[in-house]
Amino acid sequence: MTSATHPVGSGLTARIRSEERDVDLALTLATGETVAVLGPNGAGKSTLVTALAGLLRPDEASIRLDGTVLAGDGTWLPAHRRGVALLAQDALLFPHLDARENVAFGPRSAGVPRRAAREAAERWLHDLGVADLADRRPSELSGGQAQRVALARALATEPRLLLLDEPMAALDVSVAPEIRRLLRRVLADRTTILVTHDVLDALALADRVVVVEDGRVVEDGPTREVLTRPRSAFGARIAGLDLIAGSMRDGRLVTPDGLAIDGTPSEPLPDGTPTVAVVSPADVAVHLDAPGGSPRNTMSATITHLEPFGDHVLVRTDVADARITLASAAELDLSPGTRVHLVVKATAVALHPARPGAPGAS
Amino acid sequence: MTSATHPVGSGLTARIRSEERDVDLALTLATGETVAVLGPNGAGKSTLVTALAGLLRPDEASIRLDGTVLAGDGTWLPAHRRGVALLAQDALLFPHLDARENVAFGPRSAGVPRRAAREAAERWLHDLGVADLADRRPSELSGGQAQRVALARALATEPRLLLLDEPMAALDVSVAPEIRRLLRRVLADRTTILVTHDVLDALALADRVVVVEDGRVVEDGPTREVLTRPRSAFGARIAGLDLIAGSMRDGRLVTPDGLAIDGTPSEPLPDGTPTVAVVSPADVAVHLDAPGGSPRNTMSATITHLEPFGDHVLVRTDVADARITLASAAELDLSPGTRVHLVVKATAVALHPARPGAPGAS
Amino acid sequence: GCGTIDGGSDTADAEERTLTVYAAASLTQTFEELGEQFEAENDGVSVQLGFGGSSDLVAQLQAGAPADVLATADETTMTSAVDDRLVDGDPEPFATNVLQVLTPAGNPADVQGLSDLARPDVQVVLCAPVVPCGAAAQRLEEAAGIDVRPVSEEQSVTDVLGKVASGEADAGLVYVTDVLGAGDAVVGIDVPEADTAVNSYPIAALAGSDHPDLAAAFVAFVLGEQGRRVLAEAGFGPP
Amino acid sequence: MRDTVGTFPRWLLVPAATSALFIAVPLLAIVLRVDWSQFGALVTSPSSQAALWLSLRTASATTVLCVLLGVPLALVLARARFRGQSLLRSLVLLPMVLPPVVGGIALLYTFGRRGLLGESLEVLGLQIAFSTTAVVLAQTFVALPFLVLSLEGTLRTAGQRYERVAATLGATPTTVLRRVTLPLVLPGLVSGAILSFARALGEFGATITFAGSLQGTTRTLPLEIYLQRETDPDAAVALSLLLVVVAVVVILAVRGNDARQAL
Amino acid sequence: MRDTVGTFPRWLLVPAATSALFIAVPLLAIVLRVDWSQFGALVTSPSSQAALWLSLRTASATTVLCVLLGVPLALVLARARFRGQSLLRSLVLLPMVLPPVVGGIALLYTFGRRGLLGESLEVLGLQIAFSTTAVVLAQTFVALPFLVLSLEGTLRTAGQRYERVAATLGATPTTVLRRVTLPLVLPGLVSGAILSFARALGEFGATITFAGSLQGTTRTLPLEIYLQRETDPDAAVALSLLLVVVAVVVILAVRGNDARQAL
Ligand SMILES: Nc1ncnc2c1ncn2[C@@H]1O[C@H](COP(=O)(O)OP(=O)(O)OP(=O)(O)O)[C@@H](O)[C@H]1O
Ligand SMILES: Nc1ncnc2c1ncn2[C@@H]1O[C@H](COP(=O)(O)OP(=O)(O)OP(=O)(O)O)[C@@H](O)[C@H]1O
Ligand code: MOO
Ligand SMILES: [Mg+2]
Ligand SMILES: [Mg+2]
Repeated sequence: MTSATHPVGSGLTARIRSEERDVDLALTLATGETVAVLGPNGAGKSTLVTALAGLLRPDEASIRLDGTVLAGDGTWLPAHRRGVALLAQDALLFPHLDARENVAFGPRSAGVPRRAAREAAERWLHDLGVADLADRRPSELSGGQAQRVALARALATEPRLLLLDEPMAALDVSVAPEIRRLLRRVLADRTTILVTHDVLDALALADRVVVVEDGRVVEDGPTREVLTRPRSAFGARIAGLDLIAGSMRDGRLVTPDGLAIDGTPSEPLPDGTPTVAVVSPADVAVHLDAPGGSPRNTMSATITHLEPFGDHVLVRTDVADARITLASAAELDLSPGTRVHLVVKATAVALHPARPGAPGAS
Repeated sequence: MTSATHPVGSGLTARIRSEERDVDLALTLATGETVAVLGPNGAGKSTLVTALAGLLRPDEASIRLDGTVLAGDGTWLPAHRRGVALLAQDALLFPHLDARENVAFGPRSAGVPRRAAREAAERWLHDLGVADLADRRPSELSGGQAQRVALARALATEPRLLLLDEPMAALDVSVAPEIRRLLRRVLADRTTILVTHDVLDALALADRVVVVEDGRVVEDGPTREVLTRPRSAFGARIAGLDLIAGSMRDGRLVTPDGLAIDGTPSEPLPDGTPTVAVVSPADVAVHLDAPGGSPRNTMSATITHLEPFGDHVLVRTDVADARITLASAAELDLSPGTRVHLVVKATAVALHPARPGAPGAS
Repeated sequence: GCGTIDGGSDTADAEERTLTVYAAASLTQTFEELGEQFEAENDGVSVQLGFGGSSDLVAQLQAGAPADVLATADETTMTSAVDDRLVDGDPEPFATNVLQVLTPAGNPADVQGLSDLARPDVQVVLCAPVVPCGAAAQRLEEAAGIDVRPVSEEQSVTDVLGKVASGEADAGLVYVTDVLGAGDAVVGIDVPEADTAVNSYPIAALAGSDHPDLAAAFVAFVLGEQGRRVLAEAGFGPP
Repeated sequence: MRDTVGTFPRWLLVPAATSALFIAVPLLAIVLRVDWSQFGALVTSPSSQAALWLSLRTASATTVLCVLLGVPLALVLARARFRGQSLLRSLVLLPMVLPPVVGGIALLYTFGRRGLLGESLEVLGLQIAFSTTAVVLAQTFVALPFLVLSLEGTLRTAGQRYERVAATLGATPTTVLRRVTLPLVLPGLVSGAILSFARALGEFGATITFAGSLQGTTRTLPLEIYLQRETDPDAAVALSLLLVVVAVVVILAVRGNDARQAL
Repeated sequence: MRDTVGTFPRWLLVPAATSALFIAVPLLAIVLRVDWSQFGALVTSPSSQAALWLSLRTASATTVLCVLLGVPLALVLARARFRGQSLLRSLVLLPMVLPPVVGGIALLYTFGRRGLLGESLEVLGLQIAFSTTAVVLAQTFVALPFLVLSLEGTLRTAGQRYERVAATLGATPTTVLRRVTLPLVLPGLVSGAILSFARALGEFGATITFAGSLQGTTRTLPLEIYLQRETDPDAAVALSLLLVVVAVVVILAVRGNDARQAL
């Protein structure tokens, strides 16, 4: 789909089939695109990325990256010739090398002279906030510290395709936003598959989301679409967000339709930055008349349809969705076509920079 | 503090000091109490739990559990005689045993006959939703599956003290609530230390929260207090929630003052269940007049003080806190003593069962 | 005639009696044959043979090895057994052996006699002077007035045989019995001076024997007519 | 579906093949020298049969003894920390360094009638030297280090993570040993036992010195080969080949078993 | 601060001590037999000196050769999967099973003047028999399996997780070998090399059969010991002790180095 906007042969086209693990996955990525792969335990996410990395040879594989055939038609390029870096859950830092040498390993393998490789390593360590650990052996690092060094090591190879298999599972919440920001900067011009359990990762980093269940792709679409209107059971359990795209003006997000939205930026967002507002429908209140008070965002909207959702009702409108209790819906006497005011507090709106050209910002 | 409500000598009293790792931590737990330990990477959380488990002998340790001296005064009880189970980030399932035998390992070590141990193992596997994996070897399990089996294995030893070191880091979000529920059931009568990065874990499972930074305890108090009014930098970064305690009546939470709150229960909550409502101050709107519309919860409150919080203001009241933008605060002309209506959508209120006797519910 | 034993005392034991004979490795073939013949002549007696280098055998006896008869390949080793009071009575020589020049089949270096061993183009292996066959070779060299420069001084006759039989060495010096025993792979060349280095094989019953009568009978059997015939067939000279 | 293991540099195949040939060609050379018309007769002679049977019995007994003595020693070397540990490890290495004949002398000086323990043993009515027991002791002396060192290496590489987990699950050290450590290092233990068996099967110098060479009692196959070599090199070669075949059969049988368990 | 390692059942100390004593007492028995008044004279005689020096030189050369030939073979055995793999492994074991004398015969049949390769070698002007080269070949033949098997075990236990990571970082198999595999298994490689050195130092049977015994050229310390034993058992015992001391010194030196690196 997205590959249509790129020259033929660029990006990733892959199909992986393993009978033993009951996995049959097909995936396409445009060059520079970041795809988040979500799915329950045992769905086949790790199987996919290890096959792409060339570490696991499935029954059938056909993988093409930027015009090069990595697998298929009898070809099976070994891992080291793929330009594909993989960071998995376990850091697996080389125990006999210190952090600096671990990170310098990739550049040196690519022929970069020792000194330059070390300097590059130090830059990456610095970027990931662990410059002071450069001299430590992996055995002297905590789990989280080790994972950050491993991330630096994967990034330092400047791979054509970067595979991240739950890279932040071991990082503490207080540093995750920082790493996420770094990743967004890095992933902006890198083809990346990010296996994650965290919807925020998908939101912040991915152009597209692929949901895998029981070894099959059950959803594949722009992040915005999948996270707002999930069609799969797993997607519904973890997502269902309101995403409103636009760009920043005077500290607010302004949509192409001229709607201005106050929110809490996840990082400084200068004017003109393409931005997505993320709101949980649960945080959106529905009023028949515009109310006063602290909420900064009041948006006129027309109800398109009402969906029962357990003992809640999902009120779908032309602007955003709201999830309210059955009792409220009854009291307000809502029906499709009703004009309503959607109210959401600025503090309940997260403003994330959207990637230029990413579907969410289009 | 909480140990005052328990007979002398019951529960855990521990002090761990390691010069090399720059760690000096003291901790007290009452019998049956669950303490969440939060803190950034490298803070010393894993050092604490491995020392408690008897796997790491620090420079100085004095540990007393239910009247038994585990360490101190020249005593150093070996791990297997402590009755302390540890589940760390890495599942470390015995690779030569299938899942069932892994879980049965603890009971069999305690002298339970083979058949009974297997049956117990199957019950635990069933409880954790992995009964169908009983015959699999660890190499045939995905990361998440393995971690669930490891959890079952730790629980099956029925330890006097259970140590969980980020046990859910590898579990996917769709199963985390389920495991959390199971854990709450199990931890209800177990002394537990839970190292976690997830505030929700602390909320759902812990009576008390201890925040560790740079090898020192920087906060120690009831979950409610630490999560609502964090005094440490790390606490502030990850917490700052509204917690309102009461018990269920007619599907709503009713506080001792008679305030009724609508919310979204995380699980079925029959009438009479002690419950905590968890609201992010960001989701609380402040109105001068009671508004109409979908939000179910309108609470009269008096502002106690206003705290600037970046470009936001934290409006502290006698009922709950609200975080609003500076612009709103200015527009509404708020000041201490102002009577306001706090408005929060039922869908933004999470209702969690509180543990009977837990500080949050008192 | 002299070999039959009918000791009245061992009626019950007659079925079970085992005679242990320690003999030098170079006696392996002959003593196996003699052992069988002795068994055939003495109902209920089984002969168990222990072979090894002569000095090994003596060392084992010194360490308490249970044996009834000892036959060595030289007098020096037997003397040390006597000195250690291991022997019952005096040892008696029962055979002699002389050296022969040995070449591989086909004799590629065209060695015709002892003097050719001194040729620089001939690769010669000898026993080391400290083992019996080496001592004999040294005496032979002196008697012949030649100076052989061996490429190797081997630990035992077997090693010399092995090197020459495989063609690795062009020539060596070993006992005539060894040459006969080795078959077609090697050719032996008589040495006129051989008589100057005759090796004598002594045999003795041992002090620690559980069956002194049987031991004495075996010694007598080897020294007797049958023993002499078997030894002569193998190339040994008379004592 | 398979892991893409086997990612080693292809050029390694050249030195690896050289290395394999260096061992294989000499063995082939022996096979080529065997006089096949005589082979059957040579290896089925009573003395060969007796020697083969004795070799199998003693090498098996030695392997059992090595496991019983060697597993504890390997565990102590791998898991304990004490002064003189590396001295102890060097001590364990020594029987491999010593020419076996010297080992045999040492055993004689110890268990022989005039040895250190000889008198005490004699009082107990035990005469060890020059008996089948002596063969087993001699083989154990030279084979034990093989088991200890190979198992210690496996134990160290395997690490203690699983043992630590087992301890937190309440397993006593003995239970940990039985249910975790030993099963985990089983492949290493089997390799070590095979090494010991192999070394015992080929043992010559210590046996001839300490146990002597009596048919059916102490004359194992290597001793028989040595003896035959003096008079009948063809027989020696044939018997050597028999030894090789026996060893290969045993090794393949155990390895096969091992491989099945490893899956 | 230390990990509470050393959690092995205490009762293991009993069999472990028994096992250590079983090796230590015979060595002690030798020490007790040494005639100390003569010791100096015996071990400094020209023939002893020549033998010692030759032994050290050849065992060192053998160790180097074993590493060069053995590392590739161990890697192929541990990392590749091919038909006949377990047969190849058994083949590698064989020189350990064979009585060394048979090994010597096999080498003679291969590299000897009339051996399989002898003629080709002679054309090249190489005469191996009766040379120091022959000693090194004989020692390598018996010592190589030690290095291969011990290293293969270490490689298998270490697994391939780090090698896989290195490959995804763009390292060619050769780079992975040099920068990941070898450093990780270095302790195992050092142990294997020590084993080879030790086995080479004690080698007797194959050397005497294949290389002969000439002072300064082929008569290594074990051959000298064996020879001395014929006439002067005291001298043999003294030389044995010398061999033991040399071995212990080498082992401790290398082990010490190893331990430092392992920290
Ligand atoms: N080494 C293996 N051998 C055989 N089957 C395996 C192996 N590893 C995983 N599997 C199986 O393959 C399927 C896919 O597993 P995979 O590890 O790809 O899941 P995942 O989506 O990464 O799960 P998680 O979120 O738990 O990491 C599962 O059914 C799993 O049990
Ligand atoms: N094996 C070790 N040897 C020496 N120092 C260590 C070791 N493991 C951890 N440390 C150090 O001890 C300190 C405490 O580490 P610890 O593993 O207890 O942190 P943690 O709070 O568990 O971190 P994380 O959240 O990353 O798991 C850190 O400074 C770390 O670098
Ligand atoms: O019996 Mo000997 O000592 O081989 O010549
Ligand atoms: Mg996975
Ligand atoms: Mg930790």
